[in-house]
Amino acid sequence: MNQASFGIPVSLFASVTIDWHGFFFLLFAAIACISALMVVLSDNVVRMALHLVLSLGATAGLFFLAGAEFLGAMQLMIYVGGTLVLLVFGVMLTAQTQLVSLRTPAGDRVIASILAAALLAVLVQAAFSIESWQKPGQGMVSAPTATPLGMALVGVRVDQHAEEGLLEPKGGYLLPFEIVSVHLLVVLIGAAYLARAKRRRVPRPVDLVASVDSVEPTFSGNSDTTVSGGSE
Amino acid sequence: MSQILDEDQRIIEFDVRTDEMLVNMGPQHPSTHGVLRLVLRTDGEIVSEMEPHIGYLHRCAEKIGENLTARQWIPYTDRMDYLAAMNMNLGWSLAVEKLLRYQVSEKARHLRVLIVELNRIASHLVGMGAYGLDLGTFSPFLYAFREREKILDLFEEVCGARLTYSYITVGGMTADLPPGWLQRCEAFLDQFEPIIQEYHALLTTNAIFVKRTAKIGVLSPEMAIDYGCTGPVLRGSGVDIDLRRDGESIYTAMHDGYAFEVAVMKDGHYPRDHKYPAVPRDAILGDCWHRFFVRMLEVVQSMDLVRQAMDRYSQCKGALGEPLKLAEKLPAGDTYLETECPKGQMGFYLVTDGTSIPWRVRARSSSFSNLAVSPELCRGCLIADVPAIVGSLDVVMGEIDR
Amino acid sequence: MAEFLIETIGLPAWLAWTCVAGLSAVLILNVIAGGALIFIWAERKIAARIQDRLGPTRTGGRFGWLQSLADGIKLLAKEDLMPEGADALLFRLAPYVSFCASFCAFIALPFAFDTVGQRLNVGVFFVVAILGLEVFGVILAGYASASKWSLFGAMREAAQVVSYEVPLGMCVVVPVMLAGSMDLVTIGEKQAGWAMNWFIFHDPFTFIIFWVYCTCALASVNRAPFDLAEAESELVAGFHTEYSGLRWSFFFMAEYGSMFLVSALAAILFLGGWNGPVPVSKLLGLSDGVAVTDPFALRIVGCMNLFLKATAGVLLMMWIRWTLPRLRIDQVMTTCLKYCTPIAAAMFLGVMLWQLFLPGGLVAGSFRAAAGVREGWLEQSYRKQSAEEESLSVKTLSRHVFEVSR
Amino acid sequence: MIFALLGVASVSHYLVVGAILFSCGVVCMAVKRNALGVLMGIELVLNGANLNFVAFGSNYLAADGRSPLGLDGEVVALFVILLAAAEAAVALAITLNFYNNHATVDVDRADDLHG
Repeated sequence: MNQASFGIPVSLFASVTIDWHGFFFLLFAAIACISALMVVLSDNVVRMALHLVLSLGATAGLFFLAGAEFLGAMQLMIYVGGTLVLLVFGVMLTAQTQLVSLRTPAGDRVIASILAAALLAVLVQAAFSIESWQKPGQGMVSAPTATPLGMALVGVRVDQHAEEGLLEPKGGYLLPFEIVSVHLLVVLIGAAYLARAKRRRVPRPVDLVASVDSVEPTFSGNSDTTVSGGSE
Repeated sequence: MSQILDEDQRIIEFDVRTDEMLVNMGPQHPSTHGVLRLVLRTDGEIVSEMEPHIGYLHRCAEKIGENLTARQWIPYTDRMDYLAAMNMNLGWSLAVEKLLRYQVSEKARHLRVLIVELNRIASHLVGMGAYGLDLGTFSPFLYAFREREKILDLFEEVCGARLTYSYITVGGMTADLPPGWLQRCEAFLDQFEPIIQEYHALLTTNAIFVKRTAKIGVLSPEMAIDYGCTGPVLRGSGVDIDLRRDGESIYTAMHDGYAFEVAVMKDGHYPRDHKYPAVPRDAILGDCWHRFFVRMLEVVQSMDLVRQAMDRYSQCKGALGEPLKLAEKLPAGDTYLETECPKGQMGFYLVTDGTSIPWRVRARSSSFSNLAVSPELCRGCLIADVPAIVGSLDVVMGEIDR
Repeated sequence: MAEFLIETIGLPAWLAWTCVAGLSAVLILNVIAGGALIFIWAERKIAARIQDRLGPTRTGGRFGWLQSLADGIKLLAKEDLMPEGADALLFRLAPYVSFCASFCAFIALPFAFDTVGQRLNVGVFFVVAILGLEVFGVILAGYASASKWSLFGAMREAAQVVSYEVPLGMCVVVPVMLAGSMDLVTIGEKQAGWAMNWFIFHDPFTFIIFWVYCTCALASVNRAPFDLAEAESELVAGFHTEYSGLRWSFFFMAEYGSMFLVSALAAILFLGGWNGPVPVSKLLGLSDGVAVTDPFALRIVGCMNLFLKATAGVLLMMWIRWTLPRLRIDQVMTTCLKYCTPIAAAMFLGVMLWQLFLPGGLVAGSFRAAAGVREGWLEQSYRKQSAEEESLSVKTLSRHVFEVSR
Repeated sequence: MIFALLGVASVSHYLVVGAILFSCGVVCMAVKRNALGVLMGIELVLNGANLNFVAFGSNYLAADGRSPLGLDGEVVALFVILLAAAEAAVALAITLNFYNNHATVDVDRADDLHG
């Protein structure tokens, strides 16, 4: 069995080579950009959230493509899983019909899009301004970064800079790591404090009744119903 | 008292300003026991108000009763509490017999106790199984129905029907027991007795079950009496009333010579005439767990009564007696009689004007009063507690709507 | 396989790779779809047996083995209803989101030592992260259905799944710590040999944390007693109240897919993965523990091992479902925050200390102590494994760093 | 052939995607009246920035197979993700608080301090 037996189609396709990295890059980039645009364009909060998730998910895909597997998984877990559920939860709590879509005035939109176009132009210009950035990568499959990342976070650098045998290896990230963890703790407490309840003391009937059980009811047989327990 | 209240008050936190939501639970809802409609006003998961809407199963049974002779109305009583039709038959028959000052034969008396208590077991089995279903476990439901089927088989032998028996009737029974029936009933009881432990294992003592029912829907004794709750609901709150012992003489006379202890918590414990699991620490008197447990105890109690009745019935000499025809006139007057049905005290009231057809017929339904207390119990509970509370009241819509 | 296509058949490389990728995708899809069919049938039979019934008996001849297929055809033919006030796009999208999440997680799940869709360096992390995405479909469904019951279900699901991700993550980290890698394949390979090498038997802490994992996994895939999102006695059917026909069945497939996924993950993380309790292949001389001489047969056996273990996990879930009543939402949260999380944290610390002071696991460690000088098979396999640790493992790295800094 | 287009993924292209995300986020922050929309805009902005860090730090994309940033790119991106999660939690709490007090999430109504 060889190429000839397939006839024309194979010889047609044979001239094509696919750069898979490029293919998936385009795919994820398109999803990310279009979804981001949809976030801007849609008025419904829940749809915005959906598009944001798509955008963030596609960005995670880009991270995977760029060889940052750990970061991609992190993005999926924290952002898409955590933050978005948090957001949707917020949406649910504030889901009144008039709140779900707060329309943006058209004028604002025009001004904002002009500004955004200008910003985008500057950024894109900057992106293509340096020669070496435009060269496609070597496609060198580097060693997985999860372990070096973990090592770096506890203060030991084992990535290439260390390998190069620098006299003074670059410092780790132990201090930033600690700061971030303390920061997260502070945020946890702060968020809990901010969103805390305005406490109202409302007795539940259940509890009212629950308090009664400490008092023995004095019923027996079909005698008259005298009540010695507490009442509301 | 107020100090106790202060300590026991739980703080409900209102994290966010939320809108109240009106939710319709039913009439097409898996856990409303037929066609009950509960309108819940909820704040998130917390139910601030619950209102039962009834009437979806109304069939004008009472009005129909005013156009039929007393015996013709028996099939309509079947359709009230259709899970305990024998008890309904008995209630109406006894009411008419009370009016007529008629006393059934000794043999019929024991047979009535036997049949009615057997039906109480069947009814409580449904109540128990459906309660498991309300709490999200399916298997006990089928275990309960498996045993109920055997009771229904026994009933089918007796009267040909499996749900609407019309077996007990004014003046006696429509037929005597078929030969060999007592042995089969005995065999059923012997086989059923150990199975109750299964139910205790699956539900009564199950940790999750206890968590879901203990301290939920606590009904204080005085509230239970205020709302006219009866039956296991009342006894679950620790009120020691059982019409089989405390009722009118024509009804208590039926149980003369029978030994039974009312299933109610007295001095911190239930009657100790049989093995039963200990009351969990979390449960307090009057909560869903106790209502459920009282039913479980009554199953055992009824089994005991059935055995006693079988003994007495088989020792009875003489005929069962023919039921009354009642084509002739009923004496003018009025009468009211309540009997202890599985769901509670079922009362029948009839006014007669001297013709064979009652002038007024009225049924006092226990489920109706029991359901009436549910808004009180559900205030401030979680949505998941609503089926737990309503299920623990064990209402039958056929009886409420009539 | 792609090489085979390129060299033997003469397909161009991109087409060959596309074919292989498509084939892999179809295979994984079949694991979910076929698995769901089998599990639905199994669930019906098991539920029936537990409840003293027969279950399906006729469809497909005996045992009703075609029942789920018949159900599927029935669902296909059903009217596809959508409530009037529903958000049409989200309503249609939601089941696919759920299903895709469940499906995507299988990408990084190894079925045997080299039978994996895409071997990822951060496999465990990836699977858990994707599993968390499934909740998004549920939330969308609940929101888009324009039904209060659905909304309740979705809110419960959101609260529950987000909370349970915390203890679940902690449980998952323990095998990662023991294996020194987040790669599921590496984690599985570390447990090769006798059953005592499985991480569940590594030390008492891992044994406890396995059960914590089971609880959290049960909760995160919404199975009874944690099936609050679809609590049928309270919320009619929860988030899928308004769904019918094929869309509804997608939720079902996603559910069964995730059930299988968490069970397979449990098998890989704690129960030795594709390694049987007895290293048969090694005893027969087919492999020397890690290197494989007859990959194809071993692959099949490995897959069967894993499928057996995962299926056992799924059956356990079914058993639990048909036995226990449902918890209430506050009790579910209490279970998570008051019990699972602290226990998982404590066990995590325990495993860490154990690793520090008694490395090598309970059995291996005590065996060594008891046997004294005797160099048993266990010892040897343990040594072999540690010798073959990857170059990027922590030990090598730290040694490396040490040398560099010197 | 259309597939010829595909051999493109360089750092610059990642930067362009990042720029688009960033711009969308900026517009989102500026335009949305819904506080949650503003939050989502912030998420987009942070993501655009993150993409840049990852692109610069990726050995895979670097022209000489060795990125100038090394691990730093990824570590910074990691910190950004963590801080974004923290930020989202606080912002959500603020939003909920705002909603408690004003019964709306319209940021234009948050003008209590407006003189």
